[in-house]
Amino acid sequence: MIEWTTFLLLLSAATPILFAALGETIAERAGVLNLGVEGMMITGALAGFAAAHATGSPMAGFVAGAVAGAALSLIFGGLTQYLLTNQVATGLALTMFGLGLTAMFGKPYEGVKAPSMASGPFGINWVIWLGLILVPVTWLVLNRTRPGLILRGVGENHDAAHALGYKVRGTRMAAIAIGGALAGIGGAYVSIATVLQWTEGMTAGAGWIALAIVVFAGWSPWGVLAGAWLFGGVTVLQLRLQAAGVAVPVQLLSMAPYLATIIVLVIISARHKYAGGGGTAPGSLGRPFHALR
Amino acid sequence: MLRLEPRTRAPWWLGVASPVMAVVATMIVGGLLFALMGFDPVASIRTIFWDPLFGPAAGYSRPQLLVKAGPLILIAAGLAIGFRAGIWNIGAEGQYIIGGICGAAVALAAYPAEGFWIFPAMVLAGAAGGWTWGMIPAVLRNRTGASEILVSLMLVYVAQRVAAWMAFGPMRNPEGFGMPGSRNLQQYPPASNPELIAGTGIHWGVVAAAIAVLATWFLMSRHIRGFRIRVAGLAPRAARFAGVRPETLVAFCLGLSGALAGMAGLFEVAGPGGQITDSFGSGYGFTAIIVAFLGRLHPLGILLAGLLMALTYIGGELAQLMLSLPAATVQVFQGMLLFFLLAFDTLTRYRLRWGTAQ
Amino acid sequence: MTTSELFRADGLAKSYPGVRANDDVSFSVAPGEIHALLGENGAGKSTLVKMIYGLVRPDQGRMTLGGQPHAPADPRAARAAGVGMVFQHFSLFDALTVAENIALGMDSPPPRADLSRRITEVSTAYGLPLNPARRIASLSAGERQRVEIVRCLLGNPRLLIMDEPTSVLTPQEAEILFATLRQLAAQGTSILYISHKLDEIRTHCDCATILRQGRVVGTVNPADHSARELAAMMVGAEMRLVDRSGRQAGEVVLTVARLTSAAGLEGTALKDVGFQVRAGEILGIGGVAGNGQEELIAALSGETTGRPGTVTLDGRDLSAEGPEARRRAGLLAAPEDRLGHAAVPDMSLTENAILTGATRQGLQKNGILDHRAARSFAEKIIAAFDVRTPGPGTAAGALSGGNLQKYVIGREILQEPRALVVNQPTWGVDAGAAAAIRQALLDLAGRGAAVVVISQDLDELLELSDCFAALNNGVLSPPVPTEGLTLEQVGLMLGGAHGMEVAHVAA
Amino acid sequence: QTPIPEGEKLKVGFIYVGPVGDGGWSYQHDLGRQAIEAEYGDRIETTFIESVPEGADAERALTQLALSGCKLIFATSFGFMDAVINTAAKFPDVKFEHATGYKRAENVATYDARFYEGRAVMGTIAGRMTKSNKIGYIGSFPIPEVIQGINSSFIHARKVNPDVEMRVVWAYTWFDPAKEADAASALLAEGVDVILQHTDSTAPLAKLQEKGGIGFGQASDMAAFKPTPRVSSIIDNWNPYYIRRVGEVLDGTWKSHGVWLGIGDGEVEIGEITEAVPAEVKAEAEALRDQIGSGAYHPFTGPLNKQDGSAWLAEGQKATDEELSSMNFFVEGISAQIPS
Ligand SMILES: Nc1ncnc2c1ncn2[C@@H]1O[C@H](COP(=O)(O)OP(=O)(O)OP(=O)(O)O)[C@@H](O)[C@H]1O
Ligand SMILES: Nc1ncnc2c1ncn2[C@@H]1O[C@H](COP(=O)(O)OP(=O)(O)OP(=O)(O)O)[C@@H](O)[C@H]1O
Ligand SMILES: [Mg+2]
Ligand SMILES: [Mg+2]
Repeated sequence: MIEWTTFLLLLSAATPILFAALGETIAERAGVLNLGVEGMMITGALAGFAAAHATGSPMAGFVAGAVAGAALSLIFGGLTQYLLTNQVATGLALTMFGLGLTAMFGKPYEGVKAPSMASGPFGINWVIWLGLILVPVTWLVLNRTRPGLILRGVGENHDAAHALGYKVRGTRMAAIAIGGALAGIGGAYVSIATVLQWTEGMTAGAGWIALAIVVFAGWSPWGVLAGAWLFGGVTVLQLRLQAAGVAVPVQLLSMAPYLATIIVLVIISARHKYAGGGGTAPGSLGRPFHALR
Repeated sequence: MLRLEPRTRAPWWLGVASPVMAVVATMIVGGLLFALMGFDPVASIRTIFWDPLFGPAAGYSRPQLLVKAGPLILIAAGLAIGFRAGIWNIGAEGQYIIGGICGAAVALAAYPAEGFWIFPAMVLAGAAGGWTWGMIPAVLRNRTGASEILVSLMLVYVAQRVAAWMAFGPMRNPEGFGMPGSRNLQQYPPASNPELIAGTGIHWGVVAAAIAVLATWFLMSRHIRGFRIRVAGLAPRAARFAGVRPETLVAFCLGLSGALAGMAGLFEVAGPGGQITDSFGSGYGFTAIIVAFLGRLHPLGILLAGLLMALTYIGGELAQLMLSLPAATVQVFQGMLLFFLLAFDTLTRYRLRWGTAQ
Repeated sequence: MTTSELFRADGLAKSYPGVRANDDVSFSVAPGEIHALLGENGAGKSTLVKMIYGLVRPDQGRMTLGGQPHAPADPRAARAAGVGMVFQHFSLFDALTVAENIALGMDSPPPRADLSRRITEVSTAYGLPLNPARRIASLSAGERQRVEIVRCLLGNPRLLIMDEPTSVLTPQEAEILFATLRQLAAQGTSILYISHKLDEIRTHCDCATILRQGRVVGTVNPADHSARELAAMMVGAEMRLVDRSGRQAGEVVLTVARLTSAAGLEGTALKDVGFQVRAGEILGIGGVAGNGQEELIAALSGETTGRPGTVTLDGRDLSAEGPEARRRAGLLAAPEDRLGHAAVPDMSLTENAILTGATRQGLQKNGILDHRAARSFAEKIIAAFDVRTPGPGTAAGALSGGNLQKYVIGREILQEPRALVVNQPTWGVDAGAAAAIRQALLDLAGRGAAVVVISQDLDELLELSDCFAALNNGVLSPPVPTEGLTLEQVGLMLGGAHGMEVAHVAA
Repeated sequence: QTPIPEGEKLKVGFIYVGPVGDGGWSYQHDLGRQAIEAEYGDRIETTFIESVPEGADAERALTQLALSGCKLIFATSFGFMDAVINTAAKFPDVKFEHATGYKRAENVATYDARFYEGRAVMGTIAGRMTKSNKIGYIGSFPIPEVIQGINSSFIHARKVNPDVEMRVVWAYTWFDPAKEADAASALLAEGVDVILQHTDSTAPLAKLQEKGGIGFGQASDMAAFKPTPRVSSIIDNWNPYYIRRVGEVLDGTWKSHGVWLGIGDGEVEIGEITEAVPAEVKAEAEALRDQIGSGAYHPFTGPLNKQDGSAWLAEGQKATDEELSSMNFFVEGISAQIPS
């Protein structure tokens, strides 16, 4: 029984990261390194909360979160794809911008309650279900459909994709927007489903964790699921141990999720390294694309 | 249609003009935003950009610019070297915290001894602490290929928890009624980092920042090592061909930027900050990343960018105080500034052209 | 409309900032014809075919294909009109499989299983067998070439464009390719063929259009002219002959023994490689790309270090030393990839002079750079090797490939090495520049240096080297004197046709 | 000390450690700021700087406030302590009020609230209301104030329900809704049905609303969650103290002091006990509140043992303020550990 409730907690803790990391996986597979996940998540959190509050419908909230995340990501897209700015710096700026913007426009929503959400099958919220379904769907789309193939091609070698007549920038903008939308949903999950309120900075670093998870997932949706569960699991476990009264060094345990992330990252990187080749990072990841006509 | 066309060579003045244009554009868009929120845009911009320098209380805020900019510049100067080489240390915040803790540890261990050696030993300990924290991602990247971006970032969270642990545990002030936080080092003269010239805000951290700017400028533009670092960033294989071992370079860059961040943390804890608390850090390490990019990864640019960033902080506080502008606006402002700078930077690398081809 | 014409270009022109890449280019290609495009580096060949393939839009002029106006907006449109293209630089996706790469080259590929079956069918039918499930990263250069060709063939093109396809193939592989092309031509496909290898054009092409500085200077039947005549038309002047005289082999300078190294990215591990080069001697090492060339030059330049005794220069063991120490000792190298390996594209020529010249040329003292000395060294290279550039402040990436290659080779040669190792010294370089580079290598050997030339161009190796060894799958054959070797013998030393089948000429 | 003449404005500054919208600690202090504005109208003017990190920035923010003409400055977080002392030395004619600190000067007063008094009332309700006999406590940091609160609520829960057990989760934050929500979920999963919190967001209440169980408002009333899960609350009401101290500056009677005010002074308020609580429990809780308020009862009255079983307070003995302000142990019966 305890195990099932713990599992439910884990599912819930993993969901925001899962969405954000799936989105980032799609963007990175298209060759775009967007470090602005945290900024897009927090924007999704606010927009989602505001819409859910205004309409009374959590569903509307998630849609709004997705739209807001995508909108913010397009700033990043415009700068990096059309003005060819450095992706690392632009992503960092996006995070800072998103955090500031939401703190500014979130004032009226402080102290407001979220509408309640119906729970879905097995007492599991339907957004969690959506996240779980999205894992095989993302895998299928990336690996078994033509748009997915083009997206991977663009991420792998943008010059070749361009030479074959594919729209590198267009594909990337789409991937960036999808990444933004999923990060936005992840953020909205925090405000609408986990915390049930809006407060500034409430995503509290989940976006960074999502970025880490993409790498240690080896850019695979299934790996992302495992990573999100691992991270969610460690987070939940340390609280559960405390709550169960087990004498645990709390300080050490509160570091555990981050240390676990590092350890898994190291193990996975080492495996890629010794398997030969530089891991499975998309070949054009983070590189600017510029074609003259 | 507007097109971008690569330049083989940028005119020198563009390097100066692009940050200026970015600041101006930020002022304009920021002003619009303030107007939208119901604040007087002109007064807001003036309070943020002008008053700290020339306003009624400028006598106080001008030296404070140095105090605030010092750690930013010191950290950014180190980060920029790595960024030039394509080594992304995103975890300076953690290195800063650990540097502060290690430096403070020396002081607290020595307490209440007197001795001229205490402060220099603290500086060394701070640098060593930051270096160690920076070497963790370096070693992991060299040994296993783990991304230094993510490892250094995760270590920030770990460092924050170490700081909390220190503040509540081993370093807790025994005379502090059980409240968190170490002894205040400002009140322990052999360990304190005082204002060197009264009223100027200059403390050893500011001096160190100035030295760091000069030293990194020399390294990057006059020294073979800096040359190789640049090669590594532009063409990693060419760097290997020139004799750079990537492992050494990773260790050098992460170690150096870690040590500088650690020193910044030490100067802060021994000076303006005074003590290790559970919230020691307050984001200098992250802001320094922006400073590094704002300064276009050039030491002199970083000097100016650090001062500009300090200006927005202090001006932002003034704007809160005088105009009740919310604190978050400063963050939006800084994000916008960086966006604009990155965008205008494009002009130094590309030429804007109309039409499809001439 | 005449039936003797599949494709026609009329007054095509295309300008880039500062360059007129194509100017009033007109020519036509008949159905079933193998039509060569000839020209120096930068003559405008690639630009011309990119216009036909829809990658670049002409500023002026018209094209027709099969009598219809041909103005493709993008490569898809060109493919739909029946144009296929194999690029000068590989345009493959390393992490994807052969089937995925081919699917990306088609506009409406069949389902996966069907596609795999068709790849297997078509590739065997043309004697270019491929396993659709393999990842590109695991393929050799020859196999990658096959993927590009099969990708085009599956689109059933009427006009097939090939931009320098044979520079990475063994003679046998090139033979098979031509057999395939003949087979296609017999079925009515026209082929537009770009190559710097004049002999191959003379024997296989029906017609050749020669470009010089973006303009057509003539259309000839290549079989009627000697390679020297063709080269003279391209350059607009007589070619120099390479002079091999005046060299005397001296004492052993460079010794490599039991050299073993791990495989680099996409490469092959070296297995027990050994050879000796004497002063004044040139050792040619042939082999198809990906058989350990990258690893060999890395092991010699010091990018990878080895067990003691593996690399010795003048009796001094350099095995454990890095590139800088080896340069100091006199062992220099010039890797194949000039953009990003031998030179930094975003740095000026002066800075690129510092890249390898810092120690030997005294461009630094105690680590402090002497920019003035670097500049004069760069100017010296530019003058001595006739590098066409506005000056040493120009970014290396702004030079054409041939000019940058001259600069890179010149930079190493002017440092007067005891031993020099070069990989692909004239890859993609036009005949004039290639001759100059070869002569400089010969002259260096004449001054008493030991020279190792790694190349895939067998004519070049036979022309330059005193001894020849083949590198195949990481194993180096024992060096044999070049005197009296034939191309066929060399090809067999290189492993023959690498498992390709001789094309079944269509029944 | 001279009164501020009529017609001359007193400028009062505040610095907050969090955003004023945190709905908890800084928010309550800002309500205090608004209360003095309402009370004194034109005679005063207020200004504030929010989200000031503790450390060097605090000293600068305080100095900026002093330079901008503030003659009375409220520094509303413990971590501002040394910054306040330093700034006060530079501005002898400016009066500083520092919340929860222990360093004072001629022009620096300190003030704090006896939150543990309110916790005693919450503990009573919790002990009566729990069905699983497990109550949970979300602690922020292991500092005396929080430890007092845990002990006080546990003592009073045990008093009315000897079978009660206390589960403690340390969140290591004053305000992080996501983390607080996770902590609440972890406690609920452990079978807890009443949660007390010493963190400032409403996230635990929102979790209780979703999953069942009751909780209490903290710092502010958190009335949005009435009548359940929020069945009562413990409110930091700084208004009376702020109004008094501003008045003293205005009439020239301000003096430095260190005060620790509780229910009796109106500084710790018990929010409405809702109908979700049975009437007799409500009456019992209110009686306790009134007894504490009148000084008739002290929440830490012996006999009490420390967690390790050693004696602490003998029968009838009351804990001294010194003991309380450096409290670093749990009382007997709590099985959780104080992390070190
Ligand atoms: N995208 C471009 N932008 C600017 N100039 C270009 C571009 N592409 C080609 N050029 C210039 O156009 C001219 C023709 O180049 P092109 O690539 O067509 O030559 P080529 O005949 O294919 O040479 P090679 O034999 O080396 O392949 C060159 O001078 C080159 O510098
Ligand atoms: N995408 C591009 N943008 C700008 N300039 C380009 C581009 N591509 C090529 N060039 C210019 O074209 C010239 C080199 O063209 P190109 O690569 O065709 O040379 P090349 O002699 O054919 O060498 P290679 O055979 O190695 O390709 C240089 O002047 C370079 O600046
Ligand atoms: Mg070319
Ligand atoms: Mg070409």
